[in-house]
Amino acid sequence: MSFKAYDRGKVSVLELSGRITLGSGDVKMRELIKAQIDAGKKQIVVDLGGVSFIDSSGLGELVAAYTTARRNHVSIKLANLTKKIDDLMEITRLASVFDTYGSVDEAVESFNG
Amino acid sequence: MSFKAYDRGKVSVLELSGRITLGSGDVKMRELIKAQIDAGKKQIVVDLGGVSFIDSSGLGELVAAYTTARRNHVSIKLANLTKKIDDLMEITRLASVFDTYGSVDEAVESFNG
Amino acid sequence: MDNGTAEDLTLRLVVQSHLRYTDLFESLCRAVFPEFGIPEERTDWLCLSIREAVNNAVLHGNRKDPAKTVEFEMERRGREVTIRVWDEGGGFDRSKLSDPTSPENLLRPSGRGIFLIRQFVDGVRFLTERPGHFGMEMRVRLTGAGAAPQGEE
Amino acid sequence: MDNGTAEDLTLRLVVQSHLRYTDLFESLCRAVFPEFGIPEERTDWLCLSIREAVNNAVLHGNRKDPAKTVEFEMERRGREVTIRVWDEGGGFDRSKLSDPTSPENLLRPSGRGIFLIRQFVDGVRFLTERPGHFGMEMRVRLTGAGAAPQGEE
Ligand SMILES: Nc1ncnc2c1ncn2[C@@H]1O[C@H](COP(=O)(O)OP(=O)(O)O)[C@@H](O)[C@H]1O
Ligand SMILES: Nc1ncnc2c1ncn2[C@@H]1O[C@H](COP(=O)(O)OP(=O)(O)O)[C@@H](O)[C@H]1O
Repeated sequence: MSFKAYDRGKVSVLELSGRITLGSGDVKMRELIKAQIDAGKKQIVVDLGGVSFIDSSGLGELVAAYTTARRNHVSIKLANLTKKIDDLMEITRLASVFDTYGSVDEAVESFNG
Repeated sequence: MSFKAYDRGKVSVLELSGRITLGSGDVKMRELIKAQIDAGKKQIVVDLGGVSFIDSSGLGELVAAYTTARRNHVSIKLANLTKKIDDLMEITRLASVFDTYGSVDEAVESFNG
Repeated sequence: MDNGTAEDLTLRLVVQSHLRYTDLFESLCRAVFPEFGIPEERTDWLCLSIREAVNNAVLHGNRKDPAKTVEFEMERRGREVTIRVWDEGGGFDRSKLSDPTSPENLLRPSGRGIFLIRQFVDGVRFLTERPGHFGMEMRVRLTGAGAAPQGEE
Repeated sequence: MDNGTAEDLTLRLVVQSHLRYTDLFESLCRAVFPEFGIPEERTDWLCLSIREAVNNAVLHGNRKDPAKTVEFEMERRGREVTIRVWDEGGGFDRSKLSDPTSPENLLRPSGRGIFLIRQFVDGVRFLTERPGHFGMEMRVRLTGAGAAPQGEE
């Protein structure tokens, strides 16, 4: 997994790519999100457009990041889910937990609106 | 294995590509060469530039084509051997049987010269 | 030849208990799935299922003890592919498996592996009859065009 | 992947006797060779060797009888990879193997398979101790990157 982090106004965007699987990307993703929270960010968009594969650990770390964020009054939104990852979110009903958007722009705007 | 056959003056060129292995390309190659011989061609260049892989059956069919050709007073030359196929010709000492050329042009010229 | 014939095929891979081999299982499956008749549209999901099963074998079954092994078997018999992942642990109580989609579990960071596997294969069984081993069996029914291997002789 | 750690690995594939599976053996090998520590520059040559061994097992060993099987085993133990191809035939008399590079054989269309295998692996043995089976064993020594011997004995 590789990543790029940048700000869009007050919103932090974390752009992830590659595979997010047990032992390779899952913990790193959680740490990246945690670092944003620790830095005082309150609005985070995780751009999953470049993520080609995610397993149950990757989903689990996403959930863990979500609950950590919520405890810290930080809001996380997901953007750019591929068809496969979108299917996984539906199957696991995590679609009901996360706000997801078709693009980073839409996710960022949802915070501003 | 796929092929293209064309004439360069009196010389028939058989351009082979893909893999020439047992059951897939080896017999076809021999038949293609045989068809040229049956058509009365006396000078044949086999262009191996696009051949990525050849096994002992492929080499064997090349030898069989060579002996058939010789019996029919037809001359076969090879052109464009990749490094790997050139290595195989050396290892099996078939390099001493076949005239090989770096390009189709050189092979064709060798007939004309 | 025999393009419609569902021939027997058996594949087995044994590795020591390390998560680093999970990628190997996936590459292996991607390489051989076409010959086993697995249709392309199921490949990613079955790879995910196999990763989950192998990770469970390494983590829960063998508790990462590298002296223990993970065995992977894939068999094609007729129109069915059976995949088994064996570890050297004591198995677990199936009745304790909880539904990760129920509201009280939705925010738990784990417990989605076997649930996902069940979504993507046509049958799951846990195998306890082999002494010293625990196995998870996943069955895949081959239907339609994917059932016929492609190739020529 | 850390190929410096010489972990045990065992891979086995059993198929019925058809030449159509030769490609499967090659794909399988290409998928797993990196994890077995096989250096890239040896991959094509070892794939060729394995194709030759498998073709011999199907053609000469099992005489294409699809009721018989070809078994492929690849093991890594320490710094050595051992590949075995088993068929259900009676084997053959090694003393009858002739040198395909000698002038009297140079124009023979066959007889180059085992010769080529010997060029590309670090050791060949024929296995006759298993009842009902004949095996060809190919040993590959894993050496430092770039130090792999090639094309000579
Ligand atoms: N091979 C196994 N050996 C022992 N226990 C297992 C095995 N596979 C699964 N389990 C048990 O089943 C539980 C649920 O597994 P799973 O659905 O994959 O989720 P997770 O691995 O995230 O906990 C595990 O936490 C473990 O207790
Ligand atoms: N697995 C096998 N079982 C029986 N005989 C074999 C086997 N492998 C090779 N042979 C014998 O050894 C001979 C030489 O094999 P090889 O060098 O591969 O050349 P080719 O297959 O072209 O004849 C074969 O013709 C066959 O008689």
